[in-house]
Amino acid sequence: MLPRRIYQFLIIFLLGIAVLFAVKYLFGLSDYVIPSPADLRDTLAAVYKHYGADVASTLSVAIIGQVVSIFLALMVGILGRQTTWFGSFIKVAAYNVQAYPIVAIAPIIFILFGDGFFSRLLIAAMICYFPILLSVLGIMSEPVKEIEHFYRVTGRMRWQLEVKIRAFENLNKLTTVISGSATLAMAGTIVAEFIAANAGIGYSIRIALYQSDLSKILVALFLIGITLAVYQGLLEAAGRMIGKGVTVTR
Amino acid sequence: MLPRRIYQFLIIFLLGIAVLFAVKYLFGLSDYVIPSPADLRDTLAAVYKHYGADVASTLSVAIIGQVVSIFLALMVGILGRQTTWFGSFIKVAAYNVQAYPIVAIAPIIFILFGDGFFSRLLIAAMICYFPILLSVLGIMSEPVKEIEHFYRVTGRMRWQLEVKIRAFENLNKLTTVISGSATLAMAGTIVAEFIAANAGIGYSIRIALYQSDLSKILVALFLIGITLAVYQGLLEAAGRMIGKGVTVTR
Amino acid sequence: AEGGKEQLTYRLKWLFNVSVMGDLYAGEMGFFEGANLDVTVKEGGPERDAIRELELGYADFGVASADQVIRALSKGSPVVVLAQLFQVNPLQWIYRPDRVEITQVKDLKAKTVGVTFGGNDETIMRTLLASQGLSEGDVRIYSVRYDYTPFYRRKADLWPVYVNSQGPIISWKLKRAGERVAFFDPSAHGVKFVANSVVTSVRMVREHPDTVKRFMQALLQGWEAAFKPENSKAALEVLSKYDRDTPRPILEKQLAMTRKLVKPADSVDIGTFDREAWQQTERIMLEQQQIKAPVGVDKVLIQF
Amino acid sequence: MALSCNHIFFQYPGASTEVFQGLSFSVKQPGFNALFGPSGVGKTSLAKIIVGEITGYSGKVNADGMTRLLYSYNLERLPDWSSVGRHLDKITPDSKEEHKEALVEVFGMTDYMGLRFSQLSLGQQNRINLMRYLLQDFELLIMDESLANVDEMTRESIILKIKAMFPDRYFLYISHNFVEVSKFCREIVVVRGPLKQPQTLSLTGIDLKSHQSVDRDRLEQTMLEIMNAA
Amino acid sequence: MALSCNHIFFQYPGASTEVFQGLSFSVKQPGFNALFGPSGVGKTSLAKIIVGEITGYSGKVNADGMTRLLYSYNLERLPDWSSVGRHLDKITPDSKEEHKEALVEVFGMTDYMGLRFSQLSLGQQNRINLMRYLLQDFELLIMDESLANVDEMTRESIILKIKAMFPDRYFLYISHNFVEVSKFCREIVVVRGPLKQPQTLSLTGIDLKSHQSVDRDRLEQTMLEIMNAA
Ligand SMILES: Nc1ncnc2c1ncn2[C@@H]1O[C@H](COP(=O)(O)OP(=O)(O)OP(=O)(O)O)[C@@H](O)[C@H]1O
Ligand SMILES: Nc1ncnc2c1ncn2[C@@H]1O[C@H](COP(=O)(O)OP(=O)(O)OP(=O)(O)O)[C@@H](O)[C@H]1O
Ligand SMILES: [Mg+2]
Ligand SMILES: [Mg+2]
Repeated sequence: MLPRRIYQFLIIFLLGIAVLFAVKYLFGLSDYVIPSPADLRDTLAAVYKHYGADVASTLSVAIIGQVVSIFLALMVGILGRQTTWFGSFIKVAAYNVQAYPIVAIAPIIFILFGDGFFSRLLIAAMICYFPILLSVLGIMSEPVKEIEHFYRVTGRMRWQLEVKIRAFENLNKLTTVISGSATLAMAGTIVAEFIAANAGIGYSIRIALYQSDLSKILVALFLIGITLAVYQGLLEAAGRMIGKGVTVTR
Repeated sequence: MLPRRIYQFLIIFLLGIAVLFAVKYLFGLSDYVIPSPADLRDTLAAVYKHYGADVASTLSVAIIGQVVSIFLALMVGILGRQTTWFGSFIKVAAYNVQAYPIVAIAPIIFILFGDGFFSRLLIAAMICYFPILLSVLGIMSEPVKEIEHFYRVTGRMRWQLEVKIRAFENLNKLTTVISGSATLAMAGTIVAEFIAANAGIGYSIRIALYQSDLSKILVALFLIGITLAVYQGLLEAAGRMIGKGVTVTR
Repeated sequence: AEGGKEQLTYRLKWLFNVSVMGDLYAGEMGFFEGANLDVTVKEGGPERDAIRELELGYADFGVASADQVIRALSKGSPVVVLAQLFQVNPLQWIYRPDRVEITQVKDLKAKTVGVTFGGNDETIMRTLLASQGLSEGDVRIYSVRYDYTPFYRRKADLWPVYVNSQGPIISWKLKRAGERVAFFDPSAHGVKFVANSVVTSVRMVREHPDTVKRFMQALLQGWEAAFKPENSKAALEVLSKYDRDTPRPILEKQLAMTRKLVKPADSVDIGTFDREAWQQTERIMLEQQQIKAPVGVDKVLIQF
Repeated sequence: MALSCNHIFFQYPGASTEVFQGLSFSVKQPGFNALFGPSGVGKTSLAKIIVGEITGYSGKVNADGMTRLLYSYNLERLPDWSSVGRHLDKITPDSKEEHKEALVEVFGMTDYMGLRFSQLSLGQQNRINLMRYLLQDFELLIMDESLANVDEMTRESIILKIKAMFPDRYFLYISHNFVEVSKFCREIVVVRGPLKQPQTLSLTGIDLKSHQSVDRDRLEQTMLEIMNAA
Repeated sequence: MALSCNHIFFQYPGASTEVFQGLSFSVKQPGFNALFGPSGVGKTSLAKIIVGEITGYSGKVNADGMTRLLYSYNLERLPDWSSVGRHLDKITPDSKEEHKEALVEVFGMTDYMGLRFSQLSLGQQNRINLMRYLLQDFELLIMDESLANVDEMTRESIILKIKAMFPDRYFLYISHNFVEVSKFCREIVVVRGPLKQPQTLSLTGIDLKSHQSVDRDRLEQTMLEIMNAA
């Protein structure tokens, strides 16, 4: 499974690069617009260690960010699932926060929380939590009648139980979204690094952008992609295992 | 419903502003760090027309972007639902694209597609499609056995039917995600405008940031929020109507 | 072309603001038309690169900074520089003279200096420090982001700004709070890093020298006219049409400030190459290994 | 304590015909009573009206003195995160521990308590579901085809056990089995199509208890009555 | 054409006991045959093995000359996006149009064809589901409690109609109703717990056709045999 993901990613990446090179040679573009293969190779050799370390550091923040945002999404989703005033209030709040371009609220975040690790984590989590939230909201607001009936009529229904039932019945959907959100956590962390400009691959990308060095950017994209392919693969394997443990003979 | 959304948004926004002012007066921050109420009022009066028009133009692009990304997500979700090699290939591709910080691929997009409307739409759609995709993938990869059984054993199952069945059975979840994704389309469009520096409220935010004018940013956030509250409310009402039309007595 | 006018696209480096005053003026006041050209002036932006667009054919002329040009040359891009718009680089550092006093480079010692990693200001600051034998450890570098909060909140003593466009806005804000500001100008301390210049492709120069000539004449006439004191009202009119978000009094200040950078003296024609500064820019980039080998930027500076 | 419905009129929203047009019936004594009638006549709907799961009807439901009316049906499921045994433990009040053990045995579920719900056969699922309702406090329990997928022998023992264990509760047993209803139920409320008046007829069943044997003739007689009524 | 299972061994993955330990049986002639046995004995499992929905068993299933084996069960649903009538139209081959009309009538569903599946009563749902299977091409149809929630009278007419309409097809009728199975089925395969050997017994039912009347004594005799077998 893991190797498959990786070579699939390689195919995709190479396809992308091939398209770029095709454009380059078709239109006779200089190395400034699209780097030459030699350029790319040299850049890779020159920066892979340092970028690799950057990606690793970004990934580690992303993982924390993902955990935070899963937690956040579950909380908001659970509160927002009700059709009460408060539920819809929470939803309005959660949706609004998402609509704001992060660059616009970043200054406010920095004012409120300083420029430490927390702010960056928050930015990463804010980018990552929303898709999970949407799924959680969808799942949590739909009753599973045949299961819930008993608990409801016997006065046993608590919100925890309700949440548990609905989550459990939609476990596949949840694990799909959660493992998929790793991608978003990564993107979120990179954006945070890009904005806060301090460390990680987002920071390196920013520098490469300032120097309009497309080959560095391509190397960064490559490393991000491959790291994510591995991480994603691991997450999905874990998700499948949970799924199996739970529904071994369903 | 609509008015409720709006005043809930107002409450949230005012709460946010209140926190900012609290911080301002608590720490004695000067007007250039956090604008004074008078500042805000003046800025609002000065720019609301022009920003209002910007937001309207952004919204109109966002709506197109949302339609495109719903379409994209459905397509990828339907292709990626299978556990075949091709399905996982599509998924890997879709996930990878998402992981890349849009700022890093924007130069490539501009190289390949120029800087017209299409590039901006593409950027907006790329930001918006992923959460829908995750949900669609989750929904599409889970069989509805009691319904599908007949079609399968009688050799009647086509992928269109399979998609229809699963979508229909999860209509609530889908409409939640789709109406929620309006938010993301808006954010995506703003980011695209921000990067491509062309028009709309994203462009205005860019200028305000460049001028370090927090009060303008706050006004922009306000207008974005209220517009989105209305749009979102309309979408949800529509979603409910579809739901009702379809499951009137379910 | 049809109607006799040649269609051209001119890609700026940044958003419409005072830094492109002459470009806007030339367009608005009919200078291009006078030269029988139909020029679409396009805004620049953070992810835009005029040199790339020249190669891709999306633009015919553009504005790029000297470091972009040198980098492009080092990667074999067929780019030609037609005019140097800024005689003095507008990238300077703002500070509060009441808190820190910076009269010479050595005064930077132990100060917290805002630097955009990867940006021109980083290159300039490194050069400045090196020129006085200071090492990076002698100052505290603060990573610059999109916003000014760290400077506002005094977490940094110096913060990079574009002195002609952002300078007046920020000075005005701080002045309202009763604070004074000053600017630290690297060029006054011997570091002349060239900023915006007009570029086109080698092919354009070779195949349509006449077009290039007419375009440049019209453009530079526009720039000269925009900064004539008697035209300042008209210039402000044009500027406020494109830069709606800046209040008039600030536009006035920006215009005056920009004049000092593009036309430091009446004797200097706008667009003149400061060849020595270009060579220095190349040297700096070579020293800092931003380019691998000399590119001889001198050869592509073509005065029309 | 008694259960009665008076002049119930009901139509599903959007439906073209009424399900009930002035339906009335009453069950005056506790015991194992039946709600009988052809498929589609409205038994499930009536049950839901009685327990309040359907509103929007006109007429009156009287459940004097009864506060806990439960409705169980054969499509319910238990969550699959633990074995049915653990679920049962969880919802059994301490005071009913003995009840539980007795029920598990009579229901023939002893061997399956370690399995999850989805691992059970249909009839086993039906049984475990019914069992958990029996372990609640209730005055009235409606069993909507709760034993539909259980074999007849097991079903018989279950019914007899329920009757012995809860002599003072009201049951409404919904089933399509003529023999069973005639044999074990006390009052049999036969629901008929909305065009027939009255919409219900009440008959008396044999109400067989454990260790009693059936009077064949009476059984046939009763079955005939029901058949004629429906 | 004949259906037989030989020496089937099967255990659910993760389960502790085997469901089948060398189960064998055969049904040699087309007609309305039954699969009978107590709840949880393995009827559903066996049905799924026959049609190939369960794999991982050992032994051999022979369905010589039969290519279309269908399995239908009582929990199936029809999509709710159109009326059951339209669904039925859609899956009925032109050649079976008449069949369809006849079935709709006998199944007592004429008035309900305009409703959606979720608007039907349980028994109506069962009926519409079974109906669509009958309108397919098949050589063997397993009906797993397909009529469990339908009233006995309707059920009887349905069974008689099926027998009259499809005299040359194989049916395996899974039901818990002694009387019905004895009365209408031709061969009755009684499945017994895994500890009994052999695991199945084959009995002969009365195989009643329309307009025939039951021989009371033979019926009782058959029922007794079944009861003893199980
Ligand atoms: N949600 C609904 N919308 C419209 N009509 C409905 C709905 N539910 C049930 N009906 C109709 O109401 C009638 C009574 O249904 P109900 O389920 O109460 O029957 P029932 O007596 O329980 O039948 P069965 O024995 O088949 O379960 C049926 O004809 C059915 O078509
Ligand atoms: N997925 C499963 N995992 C483990 N055990 C199972 C599973 N499904 C069924 N069983 C067990 O296999 C046995 C046979 O089940 P099956 O559903 O075939 O019975 P059945 O004869 O159809 O019963 P019923 O008449 O109640 O429907 C049961 O004891 C059940 O507990
Ligand atoms: Mg019913
Ligand atoms: Mg079964």
